[in-house]
Amino acid sequence: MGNVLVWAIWIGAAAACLGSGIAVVSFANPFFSALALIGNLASLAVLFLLASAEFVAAAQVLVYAGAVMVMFLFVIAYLGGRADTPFEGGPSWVSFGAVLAATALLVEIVVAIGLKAGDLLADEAEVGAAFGSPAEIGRFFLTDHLLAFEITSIVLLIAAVGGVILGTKTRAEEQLDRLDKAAP
Amino acid sequence: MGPDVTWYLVVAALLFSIGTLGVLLRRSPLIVLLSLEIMLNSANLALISFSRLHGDHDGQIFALAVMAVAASEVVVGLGLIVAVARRKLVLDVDRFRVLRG
Amino acid sequence: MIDAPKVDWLALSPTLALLAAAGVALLASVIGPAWFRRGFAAFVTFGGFVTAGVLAGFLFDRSPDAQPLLNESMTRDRWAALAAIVLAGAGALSVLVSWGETRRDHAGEYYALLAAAGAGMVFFVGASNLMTLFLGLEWFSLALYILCALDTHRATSLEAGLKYLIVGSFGSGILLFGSALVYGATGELGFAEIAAAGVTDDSLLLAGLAMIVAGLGFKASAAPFHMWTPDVYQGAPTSVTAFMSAATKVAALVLTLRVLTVAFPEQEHLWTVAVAVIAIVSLAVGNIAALVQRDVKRLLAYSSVSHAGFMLIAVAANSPLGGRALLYYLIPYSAMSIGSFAVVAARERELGAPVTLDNLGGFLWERPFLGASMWVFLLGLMGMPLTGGLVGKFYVFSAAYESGWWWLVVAGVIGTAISLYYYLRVLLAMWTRPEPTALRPVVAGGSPPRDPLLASAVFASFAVTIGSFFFVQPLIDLARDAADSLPF
Amino acid sequence: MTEPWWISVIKALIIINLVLVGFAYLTLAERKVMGRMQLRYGPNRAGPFGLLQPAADLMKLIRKESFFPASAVDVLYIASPFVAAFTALSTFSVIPFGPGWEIFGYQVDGQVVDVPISLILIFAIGSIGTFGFIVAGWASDSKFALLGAMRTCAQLVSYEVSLALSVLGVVLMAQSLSLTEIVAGQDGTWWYVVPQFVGFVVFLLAGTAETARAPFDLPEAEQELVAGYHTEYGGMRFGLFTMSEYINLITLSGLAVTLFLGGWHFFFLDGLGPIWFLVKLLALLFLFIWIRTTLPRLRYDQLMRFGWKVLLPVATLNAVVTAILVVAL
Repeated sequence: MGNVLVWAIWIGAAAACLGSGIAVVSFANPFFSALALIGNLASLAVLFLLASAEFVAAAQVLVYAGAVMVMFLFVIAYLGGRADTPFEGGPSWVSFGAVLAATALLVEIVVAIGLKAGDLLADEAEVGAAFGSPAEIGRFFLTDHLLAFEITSIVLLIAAVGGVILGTKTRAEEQLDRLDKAAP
Repeated sequence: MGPDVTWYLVVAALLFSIGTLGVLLRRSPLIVLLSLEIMLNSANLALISFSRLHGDHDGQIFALAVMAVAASEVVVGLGLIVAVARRKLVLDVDRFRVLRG
Repeated sequence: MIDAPKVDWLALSPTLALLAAAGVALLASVIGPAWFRRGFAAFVTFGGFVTAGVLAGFLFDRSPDAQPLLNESMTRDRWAALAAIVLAGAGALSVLVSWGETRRDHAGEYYALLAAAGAGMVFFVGASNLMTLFLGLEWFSLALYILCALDTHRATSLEAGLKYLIVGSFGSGILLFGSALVYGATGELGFAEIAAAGVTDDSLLLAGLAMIVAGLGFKASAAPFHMWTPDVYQGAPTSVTAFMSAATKVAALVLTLRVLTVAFPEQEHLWTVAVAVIAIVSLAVGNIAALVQRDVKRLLAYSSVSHAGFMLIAVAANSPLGGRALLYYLIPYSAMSIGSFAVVAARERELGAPVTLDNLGGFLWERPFLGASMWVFLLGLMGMPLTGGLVGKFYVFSAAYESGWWWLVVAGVIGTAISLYYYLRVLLAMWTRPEPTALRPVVAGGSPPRDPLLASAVFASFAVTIGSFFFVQPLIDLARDAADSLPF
Repeated sequence: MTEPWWISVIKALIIINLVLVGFAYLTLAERKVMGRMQLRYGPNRAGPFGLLQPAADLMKLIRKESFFPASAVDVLYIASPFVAAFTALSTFSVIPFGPGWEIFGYQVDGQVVDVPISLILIFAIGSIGTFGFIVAGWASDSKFALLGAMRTCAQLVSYEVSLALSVLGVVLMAQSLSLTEIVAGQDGTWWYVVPQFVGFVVFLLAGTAETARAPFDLPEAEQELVAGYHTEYGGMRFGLFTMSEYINLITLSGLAVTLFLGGWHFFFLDGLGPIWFLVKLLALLFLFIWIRTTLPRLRYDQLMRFGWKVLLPVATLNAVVTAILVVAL
């Protein structure tokens, strides 16, 4: 059972991951894009699980699905129709350049991986059952990567402060609104 | 045994370029933010598959930190978008034309 | 039980001082009474920057040998310490410049975020593994995104914030994927460990290296990753622009040289060429685009792109002399850049409108001190004698020449020649009095109040710009000690 | 010895059906108890003591016409009740209800699946379930539904933080994220409700808000918002939403029993594991019904203020103090 099943799940998750990724960038309505991103994140979580990162997978669902995407959907619903913008009109040189840049990037990375595939990538390290468990991750966060852990919390704090600052209406804005109302 | 790391990396690279395209092509700042999330997530996938390859935890730790950073970026980005919408400006990255030259 | 890792508090102390200042300022701006917030926050933040500078000086003195801390999360060395001193100085000057900005809302939070951004940068210059590099970058970038958009009633400010966020996050996404590839190729995150892994011509590693250079290029606003720079510099509150233009550049360039020399010494033949190309493109784009600008903030933004080019020449030299030149050049550059934006801020507050070449007429005669200082700053940016700008450019060029990059020297000289034109336009605009008929209407309430703090910031920048010319030797000695801690 | 996979499947089927029956009779019990507390009888016509009332309700809901608004987004409108119901049902699978037995030589575990990070799993799946509500409100294309959905959104996000923090104390004491180990940690000693009383109270309050029950039922305050996010839903689709809400309540109570009340353990007759689990579960459910009948609904700003300014600091403090004590002792 094992081998075929793992491959089947992997192919399913990878296909879902790429498909929903394409869906995110091609939907006209941000709400649908956000929903597609949830699918993307969930299928990525499955891939993480298959790469024996169980805690990261769970955190992925918890952080992204539980907090980030809820926030996204909230803002999109709050903005209502204003959030919709049509897809790019005709092909401009900017979009041409973008496609070119992305393709070049892709080719570069795939070639790099392809060249590499022969020697190093084939032999995976042996890992124990505890690999990727919350206990192990926690231990590293408190020893080797203590600074990274602390900085993460600072980054989150700054973001929270920023969210509050940008979210509140200032007096200067109210004044502008009053001027707008007074003008015919 | 499942697929080896190369396959994970191919998926990560494809996903990264999808995200890049989204950032470069789309005009709605909301979708640009979503595409940025895809970029960061593809990097996470690469980190985690490499972490599996080398059998050490650094990649996974990095991925967790990236998740927190991505969430922070979203908070600030959404805050900005809400502030822009509150000022009744058009939500279109290309039509931000006040600043040009 | 987990054994607590040993933490070198002295190495962290400049960062912690600024973080503490940010925390106190933030708390005060939430709890304190309204009249008390702005002044207290500004005072605490200024104190935080000064303390951080002093602590960094102490650190410089105490760490002659580089030593990695906390499993190579960061490095304690003179390179980081000297950069931290420059950053702290830039931050302190920015606080002085910001004081005159009459912001009614979020005044306290403004200073708290400024201190937080400073803390992030001070940490960032010492980062020595790819994870702390990325996190430090995001730390100060996020604070800067918010600062840029702080004037939520101005469309341009919001626009600047959103653009900076999108482009900046795009850049850090590229940096992140590059880090992932490097990690994949070597299995290590620490800079020194990456070099020690002994992977040389590996395609994954090279792809990762390219992406890391590109990602850092976004932060240093080097062309072709500069497209956000003019818009953001113009739209952001001017005091924030002053801080950004100086401090972000210091942090990004100092760390670029560190990561390239420490982590990728084997790939030297590749990245020096890449950096040299980026430097030339920056020089070309920055100088040529600046020719047509009429908005002074935009003009200075393009000038900062071209200066990124100059400093990248020093990075491309990849020699002790190059490192010395980079750190030395950053000192007068920070002062000139903050000083010129401070003068622009003063003029802006006077006019209540964006400063262009047109409404700068006669500024030298109206405000002799600010006008003359602006002249000095612009002459310094040109690289004229009696300013540190000349010495900086000289050192950069000699470093490039020493490493055999004679065509970089040629490009730099041509760039300088082009730049004379647009700097001279500003100088001339300030000199020429406006036509008597075109007298501006008098602003209601008479002339604006004097801003002694801004004036003192301008004076300090002035002193550094001139002083760095006359006291070259001690500064160069400091820079040499700092550059010695990098393995060239 | 590990359990064969087909036993897991059979067990899953049994548990799902038990939970569904539990849901059905929970609605009846709620109406009966509320009736008694309000000096009424409650439903008593269908069958003896109204015991067939859930069946009658089910027939009614199934036979109703499944209409939907013309402007609704079809796919999302139809899919979201299923998402809500599916996630609600699946979370119960990791809650341990017994010690595990050996039947006819086969190992049968005391829960459907045992994963080492089951606690995180519950939160993760629960957070996906939120999308059912939000998407339903958005897809209905109706003012009330959208407002209800956005209230749900804000409320769930706000209270989820406190909920997760309140659990942290227990995790620190048990030093595990596995629910089976947390239950094992309470065997023969104090239940965690005693040292973690603050955490327990916060958990119940935040849990009430998470399941949007009175007095925190703002998302579907009928006086203000008709019925919240499911205003435009009728028939069995509405039924699925109601079902997921009640099942979430059951799961939450089950989680509270597992984390704080010793799980299936009791001071005597420990062999009757599932029975004790059920008794505790019913007691908690009764408590929730009791709260609903007696307390008036909060105002929306009060709700948010309470969540962020009272519950969150208390939960944080509790977690920090517990961490210090665990390390110090």
